[in-house]
Amino acid sequence: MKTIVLAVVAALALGALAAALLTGAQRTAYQAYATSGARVSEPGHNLVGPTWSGEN
Amino acid sequence: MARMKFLCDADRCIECNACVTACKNEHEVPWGINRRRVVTLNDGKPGERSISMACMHCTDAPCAAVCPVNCFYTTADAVVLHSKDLCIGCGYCFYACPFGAPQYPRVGNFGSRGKMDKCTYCAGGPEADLGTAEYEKYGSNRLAEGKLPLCAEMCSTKALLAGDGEIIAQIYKERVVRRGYGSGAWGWKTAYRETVAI
Amino acid sequence: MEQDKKGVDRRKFFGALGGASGVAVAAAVSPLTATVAQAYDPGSAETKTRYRESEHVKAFYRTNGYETLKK
Amino acid sequence: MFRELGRLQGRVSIPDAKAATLEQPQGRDWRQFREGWLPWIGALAVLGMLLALFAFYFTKGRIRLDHTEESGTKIQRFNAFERFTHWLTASSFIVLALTGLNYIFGKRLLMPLIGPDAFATLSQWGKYAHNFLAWPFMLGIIFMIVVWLKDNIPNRVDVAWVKAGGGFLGDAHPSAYRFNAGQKVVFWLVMICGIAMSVTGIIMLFPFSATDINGMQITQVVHALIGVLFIAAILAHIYIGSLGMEGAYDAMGSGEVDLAWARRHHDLWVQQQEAKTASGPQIGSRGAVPAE
Repeated sequence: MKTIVLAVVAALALGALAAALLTGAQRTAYQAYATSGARVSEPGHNLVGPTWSGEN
Repeated sequence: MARMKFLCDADRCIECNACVTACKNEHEVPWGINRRRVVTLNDGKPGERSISMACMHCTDAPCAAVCPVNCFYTTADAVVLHSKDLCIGCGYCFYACPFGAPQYPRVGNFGSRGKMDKCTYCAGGPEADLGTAEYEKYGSNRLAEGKLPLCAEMCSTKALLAGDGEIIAQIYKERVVRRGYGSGAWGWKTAYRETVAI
Repeated sequence: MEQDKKGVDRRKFFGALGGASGVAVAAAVSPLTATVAQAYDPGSAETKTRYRESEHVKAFYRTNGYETLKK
Repeated sequence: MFRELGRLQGRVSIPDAKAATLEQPQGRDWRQFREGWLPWIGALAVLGMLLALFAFYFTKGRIRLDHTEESGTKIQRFNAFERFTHWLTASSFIVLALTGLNYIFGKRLLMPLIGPDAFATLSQWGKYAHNFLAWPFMLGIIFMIVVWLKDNIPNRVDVAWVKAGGGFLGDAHPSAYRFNAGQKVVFWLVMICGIAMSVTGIIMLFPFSATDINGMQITQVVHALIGVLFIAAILAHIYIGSLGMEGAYDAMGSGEVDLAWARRHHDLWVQQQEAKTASGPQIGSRGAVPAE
């Protein structure tokens, strides 16, 4: 039983780690689709709502 | 009842990308998200054609069918809209869409790519018409103002037509008859399953 | 003895599970047939027609079909 | 015109390669798969397996433990790391299976019950769980290769085991080493399906980095089809490991099994272990306990 709990905890921890790493490595569309000629700063919060945190 | 459609007269489109720019400006679309784009076929070769493409607002829309949370709905104008509150950003609509219309604010991993954004036919979203909440999520609602999508309204060569499908098809047919040629209404068979007699 | 008792409990549990899966079959089969695009209904206020043939829109049709449109 | 035949690829002035596809009618084929075929295949596989197990349980019942003089003596079958590997993979698999099925059946079964808003929130979290718990699952698959591959190479004993019907048909108990042919089938099934799911999953986790739109569609089809078959197969594995066979759960629960059970199901393995330890520490660590 101890092993099962340990495995579930480990699965959750690894999932959280994957979430942190993948979300950290995430690129936004304005970074991905800008050329060197474009000066893209903060693209604004429009179309995702002012409360959009940059997540989800 | 009027059925909204887009029609790009490829014999007139000069790839000026003004429709793209107008769309971006009208709805304050962030960089990297292209609700409308101009694709050039046979670039630099004989028979080159440029087509301005966005969401075609299909009859029996594939995006709406495959959505795992059913976030799409069709208005009485046959405009296909979606709710960003329900969207989970799974990307299935992009797989199903024949025209590549859905866009995502983040591109790297599937897990956190954000809410899908696409052409609204300048008709906003499920929030109250012409409100701030609607504008912030979906852009302006020109249809509610008694106007048509800006991309079509400001097209300098009158290549991009929008509005009642029957009227714009009529305009296009008469153009083709008059000038004696036409490369067809791009995407109409895929989007509307109708035979355009040209 | 104790194991026999357990077996009966489990059998009941499994029977219930079987019944539940039968219900699931019935529930699953009916929506499976619908393949036409369907979606949620945000309410009549949101799906109402917004397009009107205003002067603005008429001007658009006129200028786009000015050579040809007989209207 | 040629536009109905296939995909139209052009050139765009924006640095987004997938925007250069003007039209891809294959999207409609993919839709036909996802909305037409997949729900049926998934429902048939999962419900068919449940019904088969249900029928098996009522015709054959549980496979019982023989009570012999050795009942009550324990032998270690899986060590702590093996059990950890199993449960790491199993717990993430269960979440992956449920959230995966949610993509297919959620809007058909769950959404009418809880409403679109609650369902969207649930699916959003389900999506996160599916994406991020895929990583512990993949790690578990790698661990499984390390710890169990050597015991799962098919050999001649397996042929005899299959010929005897694995003990399911009739009362015979054919010989087996550490894993019998049925367990080897489960192992290789998990390996093949798990690796296929991992590869297609990684391709989909990083959309369009490896392939284009039609490649993404094919990847999704493969992922979904193997997924539902995998789920159906694992249902059988869960059944036989818990309800279907008395004593089987102990192997993964506590890691120790009854010596009588082990002798009956894995006689050659017990012989190996006895030879290895010469009735040493592995067997009878708790001493003989009278049979119940």
